[in-house]
Amino acid sequence: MATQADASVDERIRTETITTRLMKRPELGAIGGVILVTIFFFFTASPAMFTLAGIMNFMTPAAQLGILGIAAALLMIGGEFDLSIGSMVAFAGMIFGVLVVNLGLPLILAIPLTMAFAAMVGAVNGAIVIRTGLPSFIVTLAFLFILRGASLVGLKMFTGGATQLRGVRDAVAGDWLTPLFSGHAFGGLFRWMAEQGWVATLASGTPTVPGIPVSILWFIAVTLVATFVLLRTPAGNWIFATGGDRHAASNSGVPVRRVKISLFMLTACAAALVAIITVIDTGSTDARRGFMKEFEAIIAAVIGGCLLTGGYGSAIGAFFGAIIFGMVTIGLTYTTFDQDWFQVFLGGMLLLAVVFNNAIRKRVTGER
Amino acid sequence: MATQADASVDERIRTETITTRLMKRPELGAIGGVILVTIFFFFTASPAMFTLAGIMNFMTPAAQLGILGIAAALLMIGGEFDLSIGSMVAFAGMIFGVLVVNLGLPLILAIPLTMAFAAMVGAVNGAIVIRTGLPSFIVTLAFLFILRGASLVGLKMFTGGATQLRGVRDAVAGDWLTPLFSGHAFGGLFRWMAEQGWVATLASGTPTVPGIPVSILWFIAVTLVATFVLLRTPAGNWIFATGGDRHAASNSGVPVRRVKISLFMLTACAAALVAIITVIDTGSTDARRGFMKEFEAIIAAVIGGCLLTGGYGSAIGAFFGAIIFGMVTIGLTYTTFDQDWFQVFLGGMLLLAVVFNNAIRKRVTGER
Amino acid sequence: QNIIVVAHGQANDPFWSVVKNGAAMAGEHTGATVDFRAPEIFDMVAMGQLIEAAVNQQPDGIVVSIPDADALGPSIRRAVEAGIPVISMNAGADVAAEMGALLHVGQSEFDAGVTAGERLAEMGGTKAICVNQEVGNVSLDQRCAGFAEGFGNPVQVIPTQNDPTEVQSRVRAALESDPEVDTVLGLGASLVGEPAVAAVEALGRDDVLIASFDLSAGFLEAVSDGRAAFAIDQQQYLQGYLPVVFLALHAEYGLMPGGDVPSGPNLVTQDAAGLVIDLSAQGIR
Amino acid sequence: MTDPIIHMDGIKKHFGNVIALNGVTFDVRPGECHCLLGDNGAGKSTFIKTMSGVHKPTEGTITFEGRPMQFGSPRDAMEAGIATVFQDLAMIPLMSVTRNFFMGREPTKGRFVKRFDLETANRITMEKMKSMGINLRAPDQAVGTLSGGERQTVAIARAVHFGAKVLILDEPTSALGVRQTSNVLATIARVRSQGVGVVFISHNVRHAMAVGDRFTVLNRGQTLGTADKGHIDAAELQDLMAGGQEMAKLEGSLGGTV
Amino acid sequence: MTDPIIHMDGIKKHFGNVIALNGVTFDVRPGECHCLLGDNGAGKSTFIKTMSGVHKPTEGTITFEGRPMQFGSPRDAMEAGIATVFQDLAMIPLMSVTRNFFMGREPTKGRFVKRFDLETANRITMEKMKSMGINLRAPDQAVGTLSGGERQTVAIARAVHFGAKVLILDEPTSALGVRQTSNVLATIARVRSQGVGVVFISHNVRHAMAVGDRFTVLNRGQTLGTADKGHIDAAELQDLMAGGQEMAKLEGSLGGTV
Ligand SMILES: Nc1ncnc2c1ncn2[C@@H]1O[C@H](COP(=O)(O)OP(=O)(O)OP(=O)(O)O)[C@@H](O)[C@H]1O
Ligand SMILES: Nc1ncnc2c1ncn2[C@@H]1O[C@H](COP(=O)(O)OP(=O)(O)OP(=O)(O)O)[C@@H](O)[C@H]1O
Ligand SMILES: [Mg+2]
Ligand SMILES: [Mg+2]
Repeated sequence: MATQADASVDERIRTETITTRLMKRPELGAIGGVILVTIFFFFTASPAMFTLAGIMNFMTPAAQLGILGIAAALLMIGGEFDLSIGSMVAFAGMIFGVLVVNLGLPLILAIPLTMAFAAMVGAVNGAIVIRTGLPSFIVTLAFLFILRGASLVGLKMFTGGATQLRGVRDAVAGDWLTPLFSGHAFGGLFRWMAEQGWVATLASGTPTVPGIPVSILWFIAVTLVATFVLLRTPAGNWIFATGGDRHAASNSGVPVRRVKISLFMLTACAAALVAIITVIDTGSTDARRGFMKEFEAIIAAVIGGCLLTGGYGSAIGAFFGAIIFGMVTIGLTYTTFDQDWFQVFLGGMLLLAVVFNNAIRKRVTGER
Repeated sequence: MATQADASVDERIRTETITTRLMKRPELGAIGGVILVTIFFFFTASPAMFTLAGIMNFMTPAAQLGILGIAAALLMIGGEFDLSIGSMVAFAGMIFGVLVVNLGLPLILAIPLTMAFAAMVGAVNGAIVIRTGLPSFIVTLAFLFILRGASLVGLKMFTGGATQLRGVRDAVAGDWLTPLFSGHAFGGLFRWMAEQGWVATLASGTPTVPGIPVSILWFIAVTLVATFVLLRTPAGNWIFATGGDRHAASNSGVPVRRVKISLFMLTACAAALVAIITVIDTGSTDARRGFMKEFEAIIAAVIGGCLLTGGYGSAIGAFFGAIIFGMVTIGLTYTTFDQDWFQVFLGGMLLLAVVFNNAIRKRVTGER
Repeated sequence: QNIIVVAHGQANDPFWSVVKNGAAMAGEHTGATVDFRAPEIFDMVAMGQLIEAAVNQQPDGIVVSIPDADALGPSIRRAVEAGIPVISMNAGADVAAEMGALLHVGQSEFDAGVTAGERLAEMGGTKAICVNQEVGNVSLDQRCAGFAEGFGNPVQVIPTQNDPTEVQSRVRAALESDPEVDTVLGLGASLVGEPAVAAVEALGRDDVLIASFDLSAGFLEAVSDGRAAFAIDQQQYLQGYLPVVFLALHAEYGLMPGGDVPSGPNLVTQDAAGLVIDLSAQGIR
Repeated sequence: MTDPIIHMDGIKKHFGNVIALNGVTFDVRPGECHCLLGDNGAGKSTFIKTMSGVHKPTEGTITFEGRPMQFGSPRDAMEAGIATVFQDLAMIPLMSVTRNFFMGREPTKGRFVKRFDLETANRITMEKMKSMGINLRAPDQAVGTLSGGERQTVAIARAVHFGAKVLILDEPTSALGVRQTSNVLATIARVRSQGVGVVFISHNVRHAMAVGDRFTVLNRGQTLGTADKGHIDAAELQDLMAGGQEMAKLEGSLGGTV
Repeated sequence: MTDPIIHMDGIKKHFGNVIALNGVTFDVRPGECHCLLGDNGAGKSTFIKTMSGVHKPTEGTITFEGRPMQFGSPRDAMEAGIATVFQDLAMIPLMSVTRNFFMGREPTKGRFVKRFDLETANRITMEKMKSMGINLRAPDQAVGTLSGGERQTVAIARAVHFGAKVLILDEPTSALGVRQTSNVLATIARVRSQGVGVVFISHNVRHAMAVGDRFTVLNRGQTLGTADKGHIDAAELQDLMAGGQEMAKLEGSLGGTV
């Protein structure tokens, strides 16, 4: 009487196309926004924006934001926030600067020490959140202030009164690790391409794009690793579970505390990485580095489809979220719009991009 | 065989003291923090802080923050965020300034018009959140930028290029509604008290405290109304339900959409109220008014015990949260700590206050 | 003695940290206790409240900056009413006297902007961008407005956030999208001036004039190398130092100079830059 | 035979590529208890959610008291007189029992300002819970700290209190103790005798047989048919509910009906 | 008689001013099914949560395999070999069936980098679900979109898969269809015969009688006593479970046992 089901062909499932399957993935939702923003600037911005040089130009800030955004995304998927990462950029920058300039340590020591400092602060954040059961929003907010203040005090102490510590570029100039954290990669390739005439050159004959800024490579690497961890490792499963419902996760045997503390340490280390890259790149650090970056990181993660309530999101989404944010902030300078309207456009474009993402995904998955 | 239960004396309940019962209320949790902060400043700050003038001095910013904080708390209890309230303070201030200065409207028209503008923007926020199903975080974030930008553009347009609009105080000077929104109440009483020598006077003979700033009265009024609505009306029940679980609430017949849109309109109006009070008080408005106030409002609500996930919190909690925040920010100027350490202290005090709240509540309720 | 300084710029702002250093040094020299207070963000409402808090403590003198006379007026008048001597600095030269301040130490932001504009126009600038890292902060807006007036040629304001990487990208974008732009004015040396120099270098253009308000060691180096035109120095150390000294002397001997003290503007050009680098790195210039 | 209060015809419901309902027809008459039975995942809950305004059907028509009807929201359905106990109970864990009980339909007092009459609400809640066999400690206990059965009882008591014309119960007895179960079954019998139409979903054949007047069986999103009381026995029904697939070897000790 | 695997003695548990357990003693032996019965709110779930490391007892001792034991977290309990189906199932709605199934104990592959072996996991999930009588559409469906019974089956299949020494089932059959119920009861019989100790909570006397070896009844946080199979009949047991209070007048048609 009942229709016996065959496992392979279930009459309770409609067939769906590959596009539909792909678009269902949270990772890919944010692509719609990138496309929309690209089209918008394609018609409104100066063509310089989409030359190789122009792309590198907006990708560099996007990459620095993105590294933070992906870490923030992992933490948000795990159900917590870290509002202290912006201040951590300043703090870790200060530590790093002092280590290489004042103490003259080589990078091979300075970088691990900086990371260790950051991880320790992250662990403290996490431990307080777990011990007290307070929302991480308020705990890390306290550290937002504390670390920002500590950077100022520290900088003044080590420079004898200024808020800027400089001389980093000279201090690391000869270090064999420097090329990993600053400058451009594949310089030879680009020079060769310039000689072939494939890449535009400056008047002096050097290519307009001397290579791919290493921060972009770090950005891509972080995205790939984070995606792999989230989707293909037990740790990823634990992160989703912890953020989805910490009691259910804990009852099922997920080591919720360990997951959360690790995530806090991870975001702090991501902030330290950004600090190291920017400090070496600019050659200096100051007390206002990373100001408001905590919010931009959360914005990137949310544009990329992370839920603020935890348990849902993706690293690739945050990747595209950071690119959207970077494109919009830098892109408007390429247009002829009155720059007073900058924030209005920024807000409008962000809204459009996420609404568009959302509309496409709903249409494709047939929700509602 | 089974012990038959008597409804009035249930053997499954331990007796508890009245203090325990009181401390369990989320409203009262934040009191612990207020006490701790008071004790701290009692020992470290100049005695001027706890004179009448000193108290009014830290209560005024607390009041302005608190009005926003309570609105933010209601919205958070209802499960949403509004990141645009800070910008809304600037925007509503600009609208209000233009109405009274450029158009010369009396307050009886200018205030309702400003409120109507704000409510409209709030409704748009709410409608977008509900229509698209996007998180309110990202939607109102777009409005954070849009309104901030619009204030800048508007101010430049109406002042012919400046980002500051002045002359509001003169424009509203004779208006009969002005005393409701600016200056001090009970001035006569305080003068009389000064004559009696109960209140300190300045060299010129006027009392150091000319009266209670009206913003404090508004703050108290808003707290009382919000508490009444939350705890004693059907609307309050709907707000808790909507924030607790919007599907469950909707399935039980709560008009979830209506609740959310009303809450967005309410927060926008609270921002407009703060804008009107501060614009009349300072006599001017500028494009950076209310900067970061959205976060401070959320901070006040969270210190006061609101959950970021919605469905839990109280208006009185946000009241105390705002007072804690106001006391700490202003209070540090009464101490002799170096300003460089300001943020470190601010963060530390916030953390201490909330940890203390929490510890007390746990101890009292015997949780865990 | 006890002197309180209330400023509108934060202690971690490179410009204001110099002011604060000046005030602290004056405190050391005169033996007065100096407290420096500032709101955490540019916020006139909060600043008014800080002045009130200062009045409540009945110090021997208050030093304030007055970026918005309407908003701060009542609080300053209250200080005067309470018999506390007030000196204004940095912003508010035009209104200081009518508020009851004894004198003003500083320089009008607008005038400094005009000076910079005139100088850059003289040096051959024809089209400029003014990079503002905090649009809506009235003193910064005035710098751009003054610059536009002094420059006389088209000026575009580029708003940015507090991030050197972003500033660099945006300056580069502005230069690329409009090749006619040949002048860049930054409103802060470390945050805008240095990245602007980097952006211009990355573009390989050597015809762009770069100038910046305030000093930073890195930017001064660029000036002395000829990669940047000049830095505009208000000698803000004086804005912190002098008022405190004046108030201390006033409290002790009743002394007070007879008029305002202009602390700037002072353009630091290639020949002078090398001399001030070290002072800048110590937070004195 | 009386006209049905609500008649659902050819209801289909798709979620993306999942077909949950594939043409289901069903009606409820006043004063009867119509049991909706079927295997896990057959689509029972999806179906009654369509009936109570939570889901909009992908296809199919709903007729309420003779007129075609489209419920825009659960609130519309409630106002039309349909009250539902959802399988997930639709409770807010952080809110008190009373507040959950009256959520969306709070009693008010006061002439000018309509206040939530908490005293009345508390009283009614305690009473109704007691009549279902649960002695609450206090009406302001958070629902999240109630035991599973206590929570289910709140949902049932609430629906019974507000169910004016149709009362829908989705596995109401699943977490209940024996005493509470017999109370619920007795309650169903009582409201039915007052002319309310009851839709009762259960996996327990004995409970269904005890109170049901008609039995409709769903299988894999489709109706297997409707039988009247007396025209079908427990064993047959159980066979239908299992979707015709063979059962594990334990039946003997369970005496035929699980 | 074999020694008990786990022995709980005089367990008390207070939540603030609420007394949920007031001295409960209980043990489980290998290869037996010990039924824990009682009225709604009696404290059954609280008790088994204490046993599986979720709650720390306010008072009382736990002895595991002869040694005193304090489980710091559910993970500790799982590692000791205790697997639990909680009444609220402990599932993450947004995650897929497979990910929920293996949550906390993921199978890995790869030599250097331990990857989550999703293929194996998917295969096992589909198999185990099928053996419980549920044909899943796909292993990557989100648990939140499963029907109530499907979801419960995932939780049971998971616990059975990982239950090495003790398997605790808190009302596992409440949302299950007839076919799935008999599968679960058969599964209990099977694992019991493999020497696993089973704790089975149910409100259904018939299910308890079908698989139980011993029966402990809780009432208002206290033990009413333990009886062996054969020393008690269904009607007596039912009476004890109701806490001795009288039942509504519908029993006749239900034939004595609900
Ligand atoms: N939102 C949804 N998205 C995708 N599939 C869904 C959704 N809701 C339900 N389903 C699927 O539809 C089918 C029917 O579910 P439904 O909850 O109606 O079953 P049920 O008959 O109530 O079963 P049970 O007796 O277990 O409660 C299930 O197979 C379920 O997986
Ligand atoms: N966290 C808590 N806070 C306060 N009271 C609680 C808490 N958890 C449980 N209780 C109370 O303890 C009692 C026992 O609950 P428990 O969930 O153990 O009952 P149960 O025997 O499992 O009932 P059911 O058969 O309905 O599932 C209940 O009356 C409940 O209200
Ligand atoms: Mg169901
Ligand atoms: Mg239970």
